[in-house]
Amino acid sequence: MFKKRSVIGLFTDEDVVADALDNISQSGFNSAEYEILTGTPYPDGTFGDETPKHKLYRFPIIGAMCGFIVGLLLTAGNQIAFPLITGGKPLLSIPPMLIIMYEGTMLGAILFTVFGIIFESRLPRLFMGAYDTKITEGYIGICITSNPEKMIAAEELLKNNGAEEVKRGWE
Amino acid sequence: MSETKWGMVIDLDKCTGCQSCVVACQAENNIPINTEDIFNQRRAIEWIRIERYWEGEFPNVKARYIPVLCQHCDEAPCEPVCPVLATYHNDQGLNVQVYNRCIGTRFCANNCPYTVRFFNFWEPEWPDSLKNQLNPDVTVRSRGIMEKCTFCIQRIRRFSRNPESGEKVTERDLNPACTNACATDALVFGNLNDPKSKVSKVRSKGENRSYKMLEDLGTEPNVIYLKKVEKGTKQENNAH
Amino acid sequence: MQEHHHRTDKQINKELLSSIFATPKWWPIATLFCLIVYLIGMTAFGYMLNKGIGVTGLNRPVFWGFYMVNFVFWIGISHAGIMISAILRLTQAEWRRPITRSAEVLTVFALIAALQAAPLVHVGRPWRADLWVFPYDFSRGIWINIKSPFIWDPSAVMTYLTASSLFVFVCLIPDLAVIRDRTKGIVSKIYGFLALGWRGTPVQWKLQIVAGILLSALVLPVFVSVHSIVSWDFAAQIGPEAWHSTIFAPYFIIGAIHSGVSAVATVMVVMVWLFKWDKYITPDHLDAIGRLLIIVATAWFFFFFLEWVYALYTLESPELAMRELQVFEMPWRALFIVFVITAYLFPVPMWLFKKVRRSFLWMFITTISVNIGMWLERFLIIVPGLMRKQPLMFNWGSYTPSMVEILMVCMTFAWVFMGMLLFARVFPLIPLFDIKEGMLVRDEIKIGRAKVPATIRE
Amino acid sequence: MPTSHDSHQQTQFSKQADLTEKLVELHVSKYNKNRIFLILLSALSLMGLIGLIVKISTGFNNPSDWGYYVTFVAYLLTTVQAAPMVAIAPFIAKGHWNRPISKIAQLFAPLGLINLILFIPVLFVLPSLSDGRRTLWFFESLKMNSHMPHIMTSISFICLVLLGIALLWISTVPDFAILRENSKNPYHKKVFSILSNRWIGTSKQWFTQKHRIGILGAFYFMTLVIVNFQISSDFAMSLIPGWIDALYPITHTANSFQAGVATVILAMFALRTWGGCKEFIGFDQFWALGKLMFALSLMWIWFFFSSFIVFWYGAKPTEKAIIELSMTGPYFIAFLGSAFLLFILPLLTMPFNKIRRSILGPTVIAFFILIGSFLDKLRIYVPAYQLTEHPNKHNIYLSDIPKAILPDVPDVMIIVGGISAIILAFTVLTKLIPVISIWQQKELSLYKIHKKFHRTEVLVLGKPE
Repeated sequence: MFKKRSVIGLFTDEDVVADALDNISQSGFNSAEYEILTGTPYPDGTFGDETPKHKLYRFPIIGAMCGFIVGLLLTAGNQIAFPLITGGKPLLSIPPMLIIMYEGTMLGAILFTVFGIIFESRLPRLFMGAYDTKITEGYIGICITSNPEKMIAAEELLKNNGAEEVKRGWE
Repeated sequence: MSETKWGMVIDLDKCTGCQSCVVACQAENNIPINTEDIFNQRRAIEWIRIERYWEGEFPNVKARYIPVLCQHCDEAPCEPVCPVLATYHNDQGLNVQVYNRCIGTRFCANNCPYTVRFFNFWEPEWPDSLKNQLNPDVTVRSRGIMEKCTFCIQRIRRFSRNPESGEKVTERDLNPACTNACATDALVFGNLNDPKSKVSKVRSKGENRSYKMLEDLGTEPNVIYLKKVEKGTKQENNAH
Repeated sequence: MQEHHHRTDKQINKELLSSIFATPKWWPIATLFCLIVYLIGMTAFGYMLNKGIGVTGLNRPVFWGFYMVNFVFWIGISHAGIMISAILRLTQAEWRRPITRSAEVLTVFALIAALQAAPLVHVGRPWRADLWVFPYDFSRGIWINIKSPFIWDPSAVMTYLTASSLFVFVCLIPDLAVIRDRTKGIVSKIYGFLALGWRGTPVQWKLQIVAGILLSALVLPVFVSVHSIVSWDFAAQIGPEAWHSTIFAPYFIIGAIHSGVSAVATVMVVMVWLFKWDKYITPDHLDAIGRLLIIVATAWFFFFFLEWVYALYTLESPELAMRELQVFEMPWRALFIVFVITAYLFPVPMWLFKKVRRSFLWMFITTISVNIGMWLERFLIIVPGLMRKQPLMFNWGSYTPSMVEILMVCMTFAWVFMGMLLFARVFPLIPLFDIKEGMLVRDEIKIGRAKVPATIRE
Repeated sequence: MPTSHDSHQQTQFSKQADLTEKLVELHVSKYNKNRIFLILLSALSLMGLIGLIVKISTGFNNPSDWGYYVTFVAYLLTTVQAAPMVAIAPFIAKGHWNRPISKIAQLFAPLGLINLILFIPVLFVLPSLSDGRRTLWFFESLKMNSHMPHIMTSISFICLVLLGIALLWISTVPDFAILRENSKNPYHKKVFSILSNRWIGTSKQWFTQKHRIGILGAFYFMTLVIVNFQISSDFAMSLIPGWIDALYPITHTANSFQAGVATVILAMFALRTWGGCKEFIGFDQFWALGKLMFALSLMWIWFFFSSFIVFWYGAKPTEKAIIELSMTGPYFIAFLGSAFLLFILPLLTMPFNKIRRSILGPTVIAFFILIGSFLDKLRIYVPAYQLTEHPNKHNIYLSDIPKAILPDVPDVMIIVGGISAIILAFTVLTKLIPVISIWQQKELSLYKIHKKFHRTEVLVLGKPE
């Protein structure tokens, strides 16, 4: 991965960014090589980019299943492992098990969801690559990550498309 | 269904409210001394207590005595609420309390409709002169745990151990301290499942006067009360 | 109608991070004060640990007192946080934006306060109590009793605590990136580490938005279950006749929402007063939350009424005795009157006036009064219920709290204030990216001369 | 951005005009293909009427014969009369998605009349309070009239029906005005002008209109809660000795909202498929209502479990008896069915967007929920009326659990006939009143705009104060 270099251009106007993206994709950069960085969540496709895909919804379901099974084993095993009659209730009473299994299910679902969010958004990211602190100030950045030899072209491309500032970074 | 099911029959017609059972219990079970200020804090510990109720208007007021101890319910409300299983039901129909496990949530005490469970709010202390009279068979409970009537389980254990050492074991060795101390034989203890036992006999004899405390809660107590006989009621003749 | 302050991202960063980069003068003093109160409470706890539960006012039959009341109260407060943010996220209400974070943070600290209030301190042998949740004495093959509501409690509260803290963290990541970009050196490294290298790519934002909604949907059922289980600590018992009512679970929930939403409103007002964020938390927000409160409070009052009616419906002597105690015997009667007035009769008619709903001072007063009332409500459910347990009048008791208990109640309050202050010192209490998004999607529709405020939806 | 607004301004008038035209056209268009359907429905309703007569002729002495009948009345209360809530709740919450279907929901309100007629025999079935049962009216202690439940419930029931009719009428007045203008037939013109109550659409009229609907809706909601409360406590709970469940009225109400939503979903589906409202009733409505229905079924299980765990844990003799009577005992099948259809089935299906965001998914679930909620009523009401002739009804114990009974022929006739009568009446109403509220649609077209945002198309929703 250290083979790659990356360059970032900062923009202020959304439509300029959209046009720039078109030009970049026309001049031989595939969609994996450039990405938009914003300080604000924009509606999908504001810049004419395709809506990002994610598989987040399967995480809570898997987590719920795991949590449910763990809860079941804990509660049932617990009652069987230490069989003491209390209050004339059946040795293996279902209703209390349901409650704890429910909590287990929800806990599993939530833990997996959070894991899924972090995993799906490719975090934690060790190397920031090309980045500028102005992005959290409202600037919109286009970051091109590609082979070193294409860097010059990328820089030119960004400059010509109205980038106010172009910076290089490592990847 | 095990063959032994310990229980007690309390004949209110015979109870005089003399409190000797209370004293005997305190002595037998190493119950800390209930000093005056402990009483005022409403934290007195008496595994068996005599509740006194007044009935009727002056001049014909009647004093009613009723000895209340742990009812050793078959469906004890105190048992399932304990998070650490410090209290459970053993195979002899006893509701037992395990001091080591108890962490003192006082949940069981709240859920006991008879309020016969007691919490050690303070570390129990005895004056040096009394240190040597503590019963060696009974644990001295530390602070922060629940305790309650055990039907003097130490005696039951000794009885069931039934030593070959030749020492003769009688009913008196089995009976809890309160039963032995009762002057009028109002308390009768024994195995409810054994029809020949004294307790079963007394129970069947007083069948028409027998009731269980707070029966509609369905806790199935193992302590059976026999109603007091009013003068001039037809119960009178089969009371004695 | 609504006045909109349009702010650029730069301004938003500057103003909302003021609590971090330009800490107000009063901050150290306030925090120190809370810390002192907290330490006093901790000392009281140490004293109790040393001497035993005897130092409290508890007795037979009132085995649960202030600690349990306080526990239920804080669990209740902890509910609104998530409730507000989750419900409003799911219904896509625009006015949620500035208040979600503070509500969630309030949840987390209130939950920890609840843990300090009862389960770990009020038991007889706290040094063993922490073994509840884990298999207890497993080396000897002795396990916990899952039939006990005191086992359901930890499982639920721990789930809720984990869930809400993760919720707060996930929604914090983009703002952490903002702080990372505003700081230098080691501090920046720390924030950068927490921000997990956030860059703001479309995927990341997409997931951030989805996460908000998905986690809300997942946390809501947990939040319902937690307080239901807390209510079953009481309702499952048959000892205290007055507690054994099926309505307790929803009654506690709606009460929790009532007190919690009020607490959130209080926090909003305080944030505006302390940090001067009046451009972000406007009277409109108070107005909206005030309307919500009218509905919640009335629903709660309906449940309160139901609980009473069915208590009388049973016609069972302990029930009637307990109600009689609440209404006719001093000092309970006085407390009861104060409770009804502060929890409903005073605030709700006030909220009916737009002037009150839009005034910071009045919202502060009314919401504080609601929480006084709700604390008393829990007290009046728990203690009289134990005082009149069963028909055996011989065992009827009474209860007066001791100094230790009072100090430890104050401790929990101090803890929550301190927690909020510390959080505000290191993290933004108003979600920056949410505000920015709000600025972005705000729009208006011209119909003739009228300008209808509108929002952009995808 | 301004350009888009201007264009929107220009198109506004024409847009509104042809929207009106389209909707009126949709209303007056006579679709006769369902004539056979109508005849069938009326035949079935007639059968139901016969069944009712037979039932009454058997007399009221034996309440256990009437168990299923009361169940059906309670069922209609929780489905047909709860349906208008779908129109009311989002209106108060200023929701936009419900505008196309609010009229469909409100159309169910006057159908309460049928239920009101069916309710009359129940008054004769319910025994008076003089049998000394527990009651909310505290008969003994307050020296109340021993027919308090009968009187009060009838009053609130009538109020509910009247409020429903008023709600429907008030919210339709502007549409009547439109029909008044558009109808050729002078006779119709006259009727509509009476119904439209001199509506000319002054801004004052619109203002009062909004507030009237809001207030009527709020009152309808309150009355519905009260009626549910009275029916569930006086006509079921108090008849079962020792059943003290403060939560049951709430459960009853929650279930009624759930069933009401289900009813509306079915009606929507019918109108979308056969009523020609395809372009107005779309995914959004089904999606939103599906979510609502799912939330309500979660609520139902929560209420149910809160009651159950308290009874199971307390385990008093009476509580054990209640659990056996209404769940594990004679009506176990009904309980199992209701639990499965009301909770487990939605839980397994609704979380998935594919199912929730479709037309068929919510419809099928709604159908099953309607069956489930009937079973849920059955397992409570039928045993309650078996117990009124219980040997020891006066003491709090429930010594022996009665055997399960099945509906007899008149019961089946009444249930089938009643349902078909409801459908028939609804179909007739759709002929008289526009199913898609015209003025609501027009207002919606003001506040819901599609607009270009840089490179993408976004939806702009206006939130008027």
